[in-house]
Amino acid sequence: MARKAYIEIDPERCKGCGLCVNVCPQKIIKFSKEFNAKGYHPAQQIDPDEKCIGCGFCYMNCPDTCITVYRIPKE
Amino acid sequence: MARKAYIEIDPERCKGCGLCVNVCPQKIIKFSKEFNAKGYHPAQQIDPDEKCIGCGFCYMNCPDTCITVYRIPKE
Amino acid sequence: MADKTLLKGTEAMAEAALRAGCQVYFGYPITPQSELIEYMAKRMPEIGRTFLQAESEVAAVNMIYGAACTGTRVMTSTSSPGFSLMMEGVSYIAGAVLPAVFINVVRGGPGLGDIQPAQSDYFQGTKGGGHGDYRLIVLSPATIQEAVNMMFDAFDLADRYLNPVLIIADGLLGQMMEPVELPDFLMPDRMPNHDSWALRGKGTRKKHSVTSFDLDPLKLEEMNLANFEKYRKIQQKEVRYEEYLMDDAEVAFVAYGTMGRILKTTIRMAREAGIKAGMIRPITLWPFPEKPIQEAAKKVKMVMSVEMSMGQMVEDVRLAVSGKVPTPFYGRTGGVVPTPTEVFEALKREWEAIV
Amino acid sequence: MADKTLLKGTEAMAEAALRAGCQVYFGYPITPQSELIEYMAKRMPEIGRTFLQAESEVAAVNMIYGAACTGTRVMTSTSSPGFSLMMEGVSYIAGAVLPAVFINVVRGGPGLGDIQPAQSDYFQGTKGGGHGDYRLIVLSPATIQEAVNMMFDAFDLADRYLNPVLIIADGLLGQMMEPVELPDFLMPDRMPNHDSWALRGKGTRKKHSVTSFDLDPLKLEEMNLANFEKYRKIQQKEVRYEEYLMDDAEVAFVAYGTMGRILKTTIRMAREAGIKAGMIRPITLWPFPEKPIQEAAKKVKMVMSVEMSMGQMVEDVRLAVSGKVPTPFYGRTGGVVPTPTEVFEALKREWEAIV
Amino acid sequence: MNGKVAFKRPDSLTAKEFTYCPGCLHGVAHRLVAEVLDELKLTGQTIMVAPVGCSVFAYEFFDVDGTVAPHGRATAVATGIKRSLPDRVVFTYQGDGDLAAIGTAETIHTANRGEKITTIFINNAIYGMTGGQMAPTSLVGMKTTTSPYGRNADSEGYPIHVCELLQNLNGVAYLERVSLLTPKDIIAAKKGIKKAFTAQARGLGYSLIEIVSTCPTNWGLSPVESLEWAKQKMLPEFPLKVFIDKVGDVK
Amino acid sequence: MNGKVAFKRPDSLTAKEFTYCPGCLHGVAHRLVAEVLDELKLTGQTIMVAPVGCSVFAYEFFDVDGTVAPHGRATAVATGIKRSLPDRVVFTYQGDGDLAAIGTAETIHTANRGEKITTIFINNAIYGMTGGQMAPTSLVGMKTTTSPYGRNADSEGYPIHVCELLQNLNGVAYLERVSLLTPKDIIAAKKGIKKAFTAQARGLGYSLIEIVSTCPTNWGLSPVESLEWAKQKMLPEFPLKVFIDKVGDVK
Amino acid sequence: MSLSGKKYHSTIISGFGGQGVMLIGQTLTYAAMTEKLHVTWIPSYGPEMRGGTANCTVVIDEEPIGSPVIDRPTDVIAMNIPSLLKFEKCILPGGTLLLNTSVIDREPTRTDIHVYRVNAGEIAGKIGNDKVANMVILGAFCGITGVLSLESVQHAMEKKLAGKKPELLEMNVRALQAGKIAIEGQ
Amino acid sequence: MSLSGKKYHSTIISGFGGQGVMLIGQTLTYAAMTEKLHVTWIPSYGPEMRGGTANCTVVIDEEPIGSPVIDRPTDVIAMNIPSLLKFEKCILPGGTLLLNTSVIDREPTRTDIHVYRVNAGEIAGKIGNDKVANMVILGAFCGITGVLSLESVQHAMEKKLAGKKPELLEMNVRALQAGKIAIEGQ
Ligand SMILES: Cc1ncc(C[n+]2csc(CCOP(=O)(O)OP(=O)(O)O)c2C)c(N)n1
Ligand SMILES: Cc1ncc(C[n+]2csc(CCOP(=O)(O)OP(=O)(O)O)c2C)c(N)n1
Ligand code: SF4
Ligand code: SF4
Ligand code: SF4
Ligand code: SF4
Ligand code: SF4
Ligand code: SF4
Ligand SMILES: [Mg+2]
Ligand SMILES: [Mg+2]
Repeated sequence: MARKAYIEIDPERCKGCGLCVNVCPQKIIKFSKEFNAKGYHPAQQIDPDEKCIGCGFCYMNCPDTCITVYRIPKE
Repeated sequence: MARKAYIEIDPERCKGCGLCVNVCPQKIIKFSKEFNAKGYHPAQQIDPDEKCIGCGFCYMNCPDTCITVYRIPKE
Repeated sequence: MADKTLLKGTEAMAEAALRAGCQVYFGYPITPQSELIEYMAKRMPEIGRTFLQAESEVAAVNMIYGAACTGTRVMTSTSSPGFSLMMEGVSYIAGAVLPAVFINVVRGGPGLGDIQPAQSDYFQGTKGGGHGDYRLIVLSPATIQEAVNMMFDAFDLADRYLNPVLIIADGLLGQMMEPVELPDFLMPDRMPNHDSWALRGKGTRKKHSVTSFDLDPLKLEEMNLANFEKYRKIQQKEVRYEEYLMDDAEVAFVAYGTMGRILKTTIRMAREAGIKAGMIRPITLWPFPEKPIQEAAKKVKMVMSVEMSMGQMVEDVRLAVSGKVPTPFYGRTGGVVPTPTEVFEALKREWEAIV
Repeated sequence: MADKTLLKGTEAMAEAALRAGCQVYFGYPITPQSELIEYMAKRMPEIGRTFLQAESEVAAVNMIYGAACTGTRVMTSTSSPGFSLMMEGVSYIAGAVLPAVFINVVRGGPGLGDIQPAQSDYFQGTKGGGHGDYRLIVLSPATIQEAVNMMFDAFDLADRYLNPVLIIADGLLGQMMEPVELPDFLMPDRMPNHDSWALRGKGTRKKHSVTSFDLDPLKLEEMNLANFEKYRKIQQKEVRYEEYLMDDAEVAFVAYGTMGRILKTTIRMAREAGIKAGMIRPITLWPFPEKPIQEAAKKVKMVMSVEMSMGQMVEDVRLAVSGKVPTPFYGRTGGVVPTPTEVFEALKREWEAIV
Repeated sequence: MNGKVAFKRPDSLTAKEFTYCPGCLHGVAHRLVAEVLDELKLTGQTIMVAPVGCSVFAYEFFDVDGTVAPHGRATAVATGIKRSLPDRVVFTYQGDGDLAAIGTAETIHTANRGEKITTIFINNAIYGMTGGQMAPTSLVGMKTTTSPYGRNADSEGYPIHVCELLQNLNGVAYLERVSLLTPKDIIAAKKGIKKAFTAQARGLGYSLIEIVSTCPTNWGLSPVESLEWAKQKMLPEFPLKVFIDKVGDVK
Repeated sequence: MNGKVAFKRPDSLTAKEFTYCPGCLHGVAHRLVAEVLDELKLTGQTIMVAPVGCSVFAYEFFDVDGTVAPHGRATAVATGIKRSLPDRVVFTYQGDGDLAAIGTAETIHTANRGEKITTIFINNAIYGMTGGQMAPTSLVGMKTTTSPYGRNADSEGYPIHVCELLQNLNGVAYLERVSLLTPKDIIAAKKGIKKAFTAQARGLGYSLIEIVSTCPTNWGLSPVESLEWAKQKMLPEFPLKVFIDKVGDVK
Repeated sequence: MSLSGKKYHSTIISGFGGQGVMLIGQTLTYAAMTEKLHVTWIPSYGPEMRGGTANCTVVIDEEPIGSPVIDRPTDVIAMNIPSLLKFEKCILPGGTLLLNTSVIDREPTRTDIHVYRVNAGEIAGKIGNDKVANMVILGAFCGITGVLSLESVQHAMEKKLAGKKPELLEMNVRALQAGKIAIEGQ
Repeated sequence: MSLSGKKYHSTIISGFGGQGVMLIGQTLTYAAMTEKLHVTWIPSYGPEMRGGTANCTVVIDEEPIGSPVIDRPTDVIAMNIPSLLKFEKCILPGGTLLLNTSVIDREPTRTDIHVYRVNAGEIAGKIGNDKVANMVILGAFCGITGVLSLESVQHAMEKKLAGKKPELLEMNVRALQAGKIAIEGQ
């Protein structure tokens, strides 16, 4: 199964609120172990199984506009 | 037919607004020709035919609480 | 004399404001200012200007704030209790460095007071009835003609310095009629250009922001210092006053607005009685004509303040005189207008005390 | 030292107000005063007093007016923009000759400003930010202990003179903690008796009326004159100030509240550097301690005012000094608190200029 | 003649003559309130708050303790009184400019808090005292000194319906719009006022009686014409109705 | 990777990072408004009025001309702007303390005038900025720093329902209560916001979108718990609903 | 008070609300303006005036006017008894008091002033309209003081009543003239 | 600055929001009060502090305290790098700088002050709770300055934490002591 979609999270903007983690239907967003400059553990997408469906829920729920969602066009 | 009721109008309090004149169902209130100290023609009851029924409409409508209504008890 | 018309003071000020380019007016009725708002209600639609009766003075002053943000010539008028309600908004407008014109047709206070002419809002206007370090430019006319001309000055000052301007009048000036010459309508090209900061939608330029705050006190201090630098310039350049028979004066009256006008009669009485009285009549209450009073204090024997209040401007007079000569005060309060005669009597008493 | 507790200034003032007999409190949240209203919200129900958060400062001041009409000990607290909104109501309360206590925890202004400590509402408090001829009794504490004791004084003065009393504090005093001794709760028999005028339902007596107006200016003038007669008494009897190292002083600082406290450190620095500095710290801002400053002006070489503002109280200092000695001013604005060191530097400059 | 008094000035009014214009219904409203105070025997324990408006002197006309609030703030003042003395009866008497323009926030929040006070609200669709300016309740098209071309709904909005606005607030215990245009209306108005004070006396919450009234002077009509105009123009806009009644039957 | 952008920060936001607490939905509301401005191509002609409240800096976050109104007066300020420049788009962004406590009169009268502006109203049932005091929309029993024993309906009243209050006013063109608690809600909210701005652009009158939001910091809950609490407690009190829609279908 | 003393008149016009005292004052003021004199008009105002006594003050001078408020007027026009009682005592010695005797049935007490009497109501009644009594008084006042020509007063009145019915205008003109005639010989 | 110079300390305690700097300051203040010293505590405040650096100032003196706001403190406790950068330069010559080296990985530049270093995070970790790092620092500070006895500080801490779990209390006490030990010999 080819990757359908993926997201980018701006780690410096992220405040680690976890709303994206909570809302992702595929449960593929996790907190990083690292701290960002603000002192938060930013969220990051961990999607080895290419489960992201590009639904945008994470984007919609993120209060700090950290997330960009990409969809990979079918060839 | 015996007099049933009558009213007293305080001529000095009266501002000649005419609301009592207007509302009396028996049409027995008229303006006096005289001026009172305020410069108004006060209302007065002219009831030679003893038509006053003591309904109190004049009292109710008078904005300046000039009117007292009396009812004559049946013997 | 050129062609004159007969107008009530309130109406004359309203018409003059329109001729001075006032585009938008917001206000709330209150005696003895209501004829002004009523005039605006009738006249502004006729000439394509915008009139709106606000739901309160608090709303009105904030509508002023909004309109001023767009760089539009805007004004309001009210009377004492209404101006008190505007204090927060006035402080915001001053803090946000915005141009706007206010008229306070002062009435007897405090509280509900009465609706007779008074001058007991001097402190509120000149010292800042609102919170924080700011100043209003405060003007006060003595005649309707002066009031008419002052409307042009007021809008110009507001636009030049980006600062609220307050005109303090009173019920006497407001209710009075006298012949007055109305200047022509201001041409649009004489109108201010506030393109560099006004909020009008950013279009293709960078966005503009207008605020009255900075949570960093050092930055807020910078804003305040810039404002006070501006105030210093205003103090240097914009002091306005009238000297009346001061050349040979031994007593200098200081009085403003209607009181300054009434005093001219007193001064004639005094001179007939052999007391060489003159007057310095502040036209700008802020900036206060400190220097001319200082100069006068070097020549006269006494500087006497007369106000329709318990004594407010007299503090500025005393600050200027700084102990050089006696500075007696005469005033009436609560909407009582001193008559020329009673002031003359007061002058005689004070004069006898020092000669 | 007796038993002390550690409290924030805002909380200490709140607790002290309750012990001083405050029965009813109305207020609206605003930084840096919110801890006071929050303390009241928690504490008043515990001891059977009445707390209500108003929908705005305008509503709050009018609730105060209502409660004061009943002769109940009532207070509110706010910070600068909120106090501006109260100006109409304050003028009414003063005009209606009613007792009430206000606290303004002043923050940087004008406008929204910031939430840091400031003293730029001095004019508003002392000269009358509202309209009309009236005065507030204005107190300003320098330490939390003084603030605590002052609450008792404030209610007493309000009740004795039937006049609103304003306590001007600032965020520094409000947010600071220091050990403080709390006086006991006031006994009910120490409470004022306002039976002769208060509105409590007429029962079998004649009706009472409380108003702030008379449409006849001569009668309104009488009301004002009676108030000013009262003010004269207050000026005679109720001036409070602290003198600090004034005995041998060559320089008199004048500063109030937190600034007065900070200056004590500056003064120690100055004395270590050989400049004999002292201070007159006004505790009542109105009535202003004019006489002690006049007396000082006879002995010292300079009277220097320091404020957390662009210079407001300095006008009262200059009125008192009346040109006798130089009256320099040092201030910071917008919520910046001058440090002891910078004031010391300023002192040195001014001192060198005159010696 | 030896009649028995059937109707006479209520005791809760002082002897002072009203300062209202001839035919102004403020006076009728006063009388009704006073009658209710008499009947409920509340006079001695009542405190009233007069507004700024034509009825600024109302505190002199009622034989109760009273004060005058700043324009629009009567219910805030009343709240201050009631919270200080919860067992007293407190009422405000307010015009439409006072209550529904500058005093809007105080009106809504007092009602919402269910403040145990009563408001007598005189809706004459105009600012009477200051000389006939537009009120929030002025009718669309109505000419006033500040709407000289007639109130324009598009730029000045529609008349505010105070009862309709307040009817969603839980704190309100009694809410009715009445008028004083006919004897029947007057009798109904009195009943409403009595219920409103009863609601307060029983601690049920806030009560308000809106009274559709007249302003002959600023409407430019005679007192009698004013009644007619009010019937024709005001009543369709401000229909008479009980909006909230948590009181039930009152003797 | 070479995906195509499906969702990204709207252009009508500046680069500035939001100053809100982690998980605060103010940020989501901002993004939706910015997306709508982008889509309706209104950015260049829009002027915004920020309130005093947590969103005091909103004027910095939107890439439009803007100012900050005194606490509660945003719609009055917006009125001043709109009347001066009738062809611009003006919106206010206000919290519940700002709009429904101190600003009640301005809110009602702006709506009643049918002022052609749009209000984004964030209802988080608390005063966020000043540290968690009781708001007019705080729930009965809710503990806040000024209702430490829980809001008491009898003395402090019931939560104010802004939409229910405004729905009787003729001047309102679009009025809806939405939430941001689930992706579905967020999509619906955006649709509402778009209609609100469309109402303005078409000159239909006043539009207001009430957004049921959260305040994790002052509710003392985590961001995710806050969503849950809002669903459980806020939505029953503040049901989502279109109250007025004079706009019709919008593409 | 005028230093020159030439054409100076400070006049208080006082009466019941409905007697048209404001119009008398404004007409006078307008006429003075057309004669290029300095002039101020100021009313008493306020709701407490409702139904009570209203008055206004007109000051006419050849020089710029100091005080528009006058405690010692040169002339008083009293249209009713309260006005007479209130203002008689203020008139400057040698000044003028004009009484509307159709309402005032008592006599002034001062002897150091000139008193004129006009039964304005009666004269107006003869002209056919009670309401023009105020113009009768104004005509009389012009005749007494001579400060303004009847022509400019008439012109001013026409301005003020512009738009009113021609009959009414004509009656007002007749009232003015009748007033002037009425005081001739007093 | 104390004229007597006896027991005078003006201390700025600064760090991230969550590091408990306010509690350090208040505990110190409380302890000073119980030792009958004059003392003031003042926080920096305001929403702009949210998530950023917070600090408070404690002034302890045997005499009444003048300024509670201090621009030249005798001591600084820096819990993070921004605090070090901001406050190092203010310390009075001869004053004290206490560094939390579990967060601060850089060195101060001043040579005219006494610098102490404590790895509070590590020590707290050993005690079993990262959160007691602030008490480690407080213990160290008491050891350095000797202005207050460890007993009164401990008592103050117990007051402040009244109602908390006994284990927690006990850990805090151990942290205090460990902090004091940590700077011995520095
Ligand atoms: C703060 C303030 N603003 C304005 C006024 C002026 N004012 C007095 S009464 C009034 C309106 C009165 O209208 P309404 O409330 O309808 O009462 P009515 O006279 O019609 O009975 C106004 C605007 C005032 N006294 N105070
Ligand atoms: C006149 C005035 N009163 C009070 C304040 C203090 N204040 C600032 S924001 C605010 C309330 C904020 O609550 P809300 O409007 O609900 O916005 P939120 O912070 O919850 O988003 C208050 C009371 C102020 N700035 N000005
Ligand atoms: S786009 Fe959808 S599936 Fe992909 S990470 Fe975001 S929420 Fe999860
Ligand atoms: S929703 Fe945004 S801010 Fe919150 S954790 Fe996810 S990316 Fe970070
Ligand atoms: S009581 Fe009735 S019938 Fe008698 S006068 Fe009055 S209205 Fe007329
Ligand atoms: S209603 Fe009253 S005031 Fe009016 S005319 Fe009749 S008695 Fe006189
Ligand atoms: S102005 Fe109108 S409301 Fe006021 S008293 Fe006269 S008629 Fe009544
Ligand atoms: S305090 Fe509440 S509303 Fe304000 S930013 Fe934080 S979470 Fe959001
Ligand atoms: Mg009305
Ligand atoms: Mg909120």
